[in-house]
Amino acid sequence: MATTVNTITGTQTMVLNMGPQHPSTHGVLRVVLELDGETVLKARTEIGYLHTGIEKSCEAKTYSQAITLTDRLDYLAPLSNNLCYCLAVEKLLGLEVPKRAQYIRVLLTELTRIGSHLVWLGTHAIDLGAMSVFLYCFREREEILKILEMVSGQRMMTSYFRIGGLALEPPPGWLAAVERFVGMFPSRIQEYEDLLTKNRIWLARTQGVGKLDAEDAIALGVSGPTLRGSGVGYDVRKFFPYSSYDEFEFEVPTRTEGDCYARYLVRLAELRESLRIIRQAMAKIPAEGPIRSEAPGIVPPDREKMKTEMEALIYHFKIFTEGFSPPPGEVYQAIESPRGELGFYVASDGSPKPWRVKVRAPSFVNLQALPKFVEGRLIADVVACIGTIDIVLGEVDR
Amino acid sequence: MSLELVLFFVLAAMAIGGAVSLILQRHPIHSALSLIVVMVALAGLYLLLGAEFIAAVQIIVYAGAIMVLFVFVIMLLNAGVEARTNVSRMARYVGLPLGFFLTVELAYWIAGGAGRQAPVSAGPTPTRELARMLFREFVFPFELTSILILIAILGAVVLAKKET
Amino acid sequence: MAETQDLEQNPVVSKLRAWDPQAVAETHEFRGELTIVVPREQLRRAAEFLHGDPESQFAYLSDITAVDRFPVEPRFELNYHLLSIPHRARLRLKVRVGGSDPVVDSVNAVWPAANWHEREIFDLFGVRFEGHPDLRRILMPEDWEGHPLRKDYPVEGFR
Amino acid sequence: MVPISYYLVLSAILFGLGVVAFIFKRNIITIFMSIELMLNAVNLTFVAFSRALGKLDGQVFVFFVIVVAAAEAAVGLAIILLIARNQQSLNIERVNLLKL
Amino acid sequence: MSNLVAQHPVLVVAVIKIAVLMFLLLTALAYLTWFERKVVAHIQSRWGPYRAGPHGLLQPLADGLKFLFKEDVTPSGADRFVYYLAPFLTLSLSLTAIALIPFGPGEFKLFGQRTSLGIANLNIGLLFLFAITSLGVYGVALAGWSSNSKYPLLGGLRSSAQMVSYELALTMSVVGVLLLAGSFNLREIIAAQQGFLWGWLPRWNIFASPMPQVIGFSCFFTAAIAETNRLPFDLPEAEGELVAGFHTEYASFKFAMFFMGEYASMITVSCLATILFFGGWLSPFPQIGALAWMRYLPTALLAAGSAWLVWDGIRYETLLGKIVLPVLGVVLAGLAVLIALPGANDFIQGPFWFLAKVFIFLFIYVWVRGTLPRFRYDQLMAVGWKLLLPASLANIVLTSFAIVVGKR
Repeated sequence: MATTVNTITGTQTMVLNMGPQHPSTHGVLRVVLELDGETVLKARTEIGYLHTGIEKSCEAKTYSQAITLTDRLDYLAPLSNNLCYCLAVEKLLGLEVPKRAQYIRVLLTELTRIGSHLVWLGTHAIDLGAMSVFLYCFREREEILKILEMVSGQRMMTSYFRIGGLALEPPPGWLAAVERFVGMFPSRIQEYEDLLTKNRIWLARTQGVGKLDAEDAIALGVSGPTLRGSGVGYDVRKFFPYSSYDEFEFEVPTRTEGDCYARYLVRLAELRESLRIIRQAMAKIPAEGPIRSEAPGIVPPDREKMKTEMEALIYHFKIFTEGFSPPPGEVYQAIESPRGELGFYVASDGSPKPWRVKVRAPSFVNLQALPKFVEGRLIADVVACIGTIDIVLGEVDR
Repeated sequence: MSLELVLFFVLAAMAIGGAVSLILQRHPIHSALSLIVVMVALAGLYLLLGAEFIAAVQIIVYAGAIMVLFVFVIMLLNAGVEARTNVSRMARYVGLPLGFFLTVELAYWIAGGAGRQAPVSAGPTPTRELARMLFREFVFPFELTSILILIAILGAVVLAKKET
Repeated sequence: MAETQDLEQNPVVSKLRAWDPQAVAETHEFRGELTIVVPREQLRRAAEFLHGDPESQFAYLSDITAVDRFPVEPRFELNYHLLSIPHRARLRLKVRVGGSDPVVDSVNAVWPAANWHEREIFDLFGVRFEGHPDLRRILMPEDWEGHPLRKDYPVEGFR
Repeated sequence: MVPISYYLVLSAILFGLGVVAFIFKRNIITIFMSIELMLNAVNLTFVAFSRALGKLDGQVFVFFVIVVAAAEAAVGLAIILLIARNQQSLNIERVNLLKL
Repeated sequence: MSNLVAQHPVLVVAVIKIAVLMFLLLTALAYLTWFERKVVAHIQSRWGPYRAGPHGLLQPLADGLKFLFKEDVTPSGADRFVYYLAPFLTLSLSLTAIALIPFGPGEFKLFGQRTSLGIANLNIGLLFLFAITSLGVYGVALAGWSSNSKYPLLGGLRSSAQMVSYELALTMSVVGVLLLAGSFNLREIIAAQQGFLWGWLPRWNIFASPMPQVIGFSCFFTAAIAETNRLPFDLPEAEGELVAGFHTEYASFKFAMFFMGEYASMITVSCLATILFFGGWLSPFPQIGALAWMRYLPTALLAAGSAWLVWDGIRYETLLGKIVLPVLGVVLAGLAVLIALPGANDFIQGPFWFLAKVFIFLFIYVWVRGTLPRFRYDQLMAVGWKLLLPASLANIVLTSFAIVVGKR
């Protein structure tokens, strides 16, 4: 067994490879821990085991084709990625999206946020040994996936948002399904809270663990609940509203403690805020209206038009064979994904394929804070800290 | 052969085998396991001798606590196989024969001398009697042992903390 | 696409100009996003200034992106996406680096968040960062040859 | 009935083996274990005599021996831990200086 | 040797009893896993095993077969002897411990030998139980060490520290009971709990005057959960941190042995809790006029169970279930009639109450597992040394004080 002698303290230390195959690293993350007994002296994060070259692939696809690639980034919140990429391209084009589509986008991304937070809560809890919470969370996530399937035909790789609007008119009855979920969910949040929030063991495992103060959090560039748990109220939805978020009323929950428990509370509060947004969106969505903006040559025409108008048919053919060409330029569009600031940098050279697509993945940046969380603490805390960052390796490695 | 005698020989064989294995094994964990075998065998012998309480204490304290501590330390230090260094010549040429001789002599004298003493009739000693002795006749030494243990705990804590 | 006249009024640009005229090579705005091009040598100083200056306070580094403009020279563009939380403002710093000697000063000391971003760019583009504490490949295997996101690297990889 | 002498012979053999182990083993922990073995051998004698004489004093003594052994193990193993930390070795031949 | 056996018919009886108990116990172990999976599943709003046989009743069999036929991998560099020894040690020790448990007051005749329910009846039964459980740590520690792998090693280290610490609290927490009963013999401990306070409250040690052993019981049960390595104290195997802890490198039947060992010690500990604090086989109801029908409670329960099985079986989806469940129901009905007969009825009272209480404890085990998160290692040690041990010591002091005062 490899043991090395720590030259500073003179004691024997042990190097432990946590991952890439480990139940609590949430994918193929590898953390190399240098241990003295059970205390972590040094942690080094190794990533890249899920590197799929999505950014490079985007450069070989047309703007519309690249949407399907974004699903695979943060596979727990595919609609957030869709939304961010579409917004970036729309910004590049200077395209305005109809309000109805915007509200539906907001509703669905907030549903996605709830679904993603549920996976986080479940896995975080099971990492710390609370098995039942995991299954409760997945029970509710199932309902969300059903709604997504209803709308897009896919449970996870939705690709539902398209440049200029939505892929399809949502089916009748989908709002009733959302309504059912919204009615049922608050009591379910209470159920999780009953099991965890005041549980003495849960408090002992999360309070004071993975401390990060506001200054370090900003310096390390962490975002999302990880940042807001440290008392910085940065939320892209409030700071740089997109997709009509400025028309919605919601709070940005923050906590100042900066530990795992604070982040847990922030995320739980976000579940409730998302519900609030969903309720408002349901009231706002008009029953009728276009779901795609009117932009010939960029947005595919309606099926009906395509069959009757020659011009529409030509545009349809052109869009799906060679794509469209935005003006040369570069944009950076950020949204608030469940994990934090998700950004898409898209540079165009005037051709139908993006010159460069860069994903500012929140998990990738947040993961940098891990050594800060765990050094000097016990192995069991490493698990809690990985859980509290809420990483998705698909997004970290891209 | 009576059942008791059969049991005695089985247990004695276990004990001696364990002790020999303690010497022959080169990895400390194996040595510790051998010693545990000896202790369990001895506990069985105590039972044969009617000392029920001592047998239970032998397993609980010796096998269940002291030896666990040994195993724990061996695992903690990640002790490897014992280095085969040259044994001091004194030990090899004088000590070994002497030790062997001593054993044989002891065994011989005991077998010859004390063997005449017949064992007292069977029946386990009641634990109650033992307790009475401990808390009446030996109450002072008994209380002293608690001080001894306290000191040992303090000593262990101080020694283990010395590093930091 | 650059409306240079207007941008002179922009407080950040004028502030940076006033601090050091050398620090701003050019500025543009596209779709409401402000870009300041900084000479390679000035990057580290400009970063420190923008980070520390109380009127800008760009303490949050969102992202660093590299773009390969191959075959145009200077080939690489590094885009630093900055965010000022108190002022709710974004800013893009751009640095152009030639293909023959792709080296930039690391901003790791200014924004620790830059650590992995710079490693990623080193890994995928081969741009080196002077003064980076731990410049290793991050996504690709240690013994990988080539830098996959360069334009002269085929999408299918070298076979 | 097992004659008392059988027990005493067994005890003597075990004690002898303990001595041999004490002399021949190089590992501090094993040496420590051989001491325990010798103590155990003595305990057997105590119990055997207690039985032979029909008195319980022998068992009380064993009780005390076990207590002492426990205390000894606690302190002894702490010392061994220290030695191992400072010397990076458990070989008795390298612990020839009277210092930890 | 054959004349040895003839001389000692006790041996023959013991061997037969051991065989029967072993058979019952192993079946119980198998169905305990089924029970746990079902209960946890229902806590988590799912169905649990459902495919293998009606209500998944054949699941244990399927699991057993799977364990037997899985490839058995030995890690390279493992210390083979110790690696093979560890699971055997764990299983055999936890099975041995059950030999000391008395299951009922009754006696029956076998080959002309009067013999009791339970295999051994020692004067110092409780001490011996502790002696055996104290050896249990070796299985875990050695498994961790011999695998030559880091996660098991950490698991093994954790477990040896944890089990030694909690054993102290475990032993100390029953001293109060010993003071009240004045004996190490498990039968005598139960016998000392006979009778009722104020005519209705059973004088079990948990309620007993002069000093109810509530503190003792809480300490005992907490420490017992830790001793058996179950959640929230399952740190030696904590799958979230150490993959599977000490048995990470074990597969196939060796893994199954650890598994069975864990469940067997759960049963032992539940039996002990029943005996020490909840009056063993004593009925909680006084045998007075109005409650005399309680004698037929086992019959009633069995009858109700059989009725439900038949009813459920008829509606069951699969043909196998339609056959098996009603047949099971009829068998249970037969049993219900059988134990209503006067002779059998007396005999069954003790085991019935004993097993019913044990069952409740096993349910609590599963319930706790479905509810609580896991402790961290240092917190676990803190609970053991700073809470349980002082509390159980305080319990001893209070109890002895109460006894002395009570005697005045």
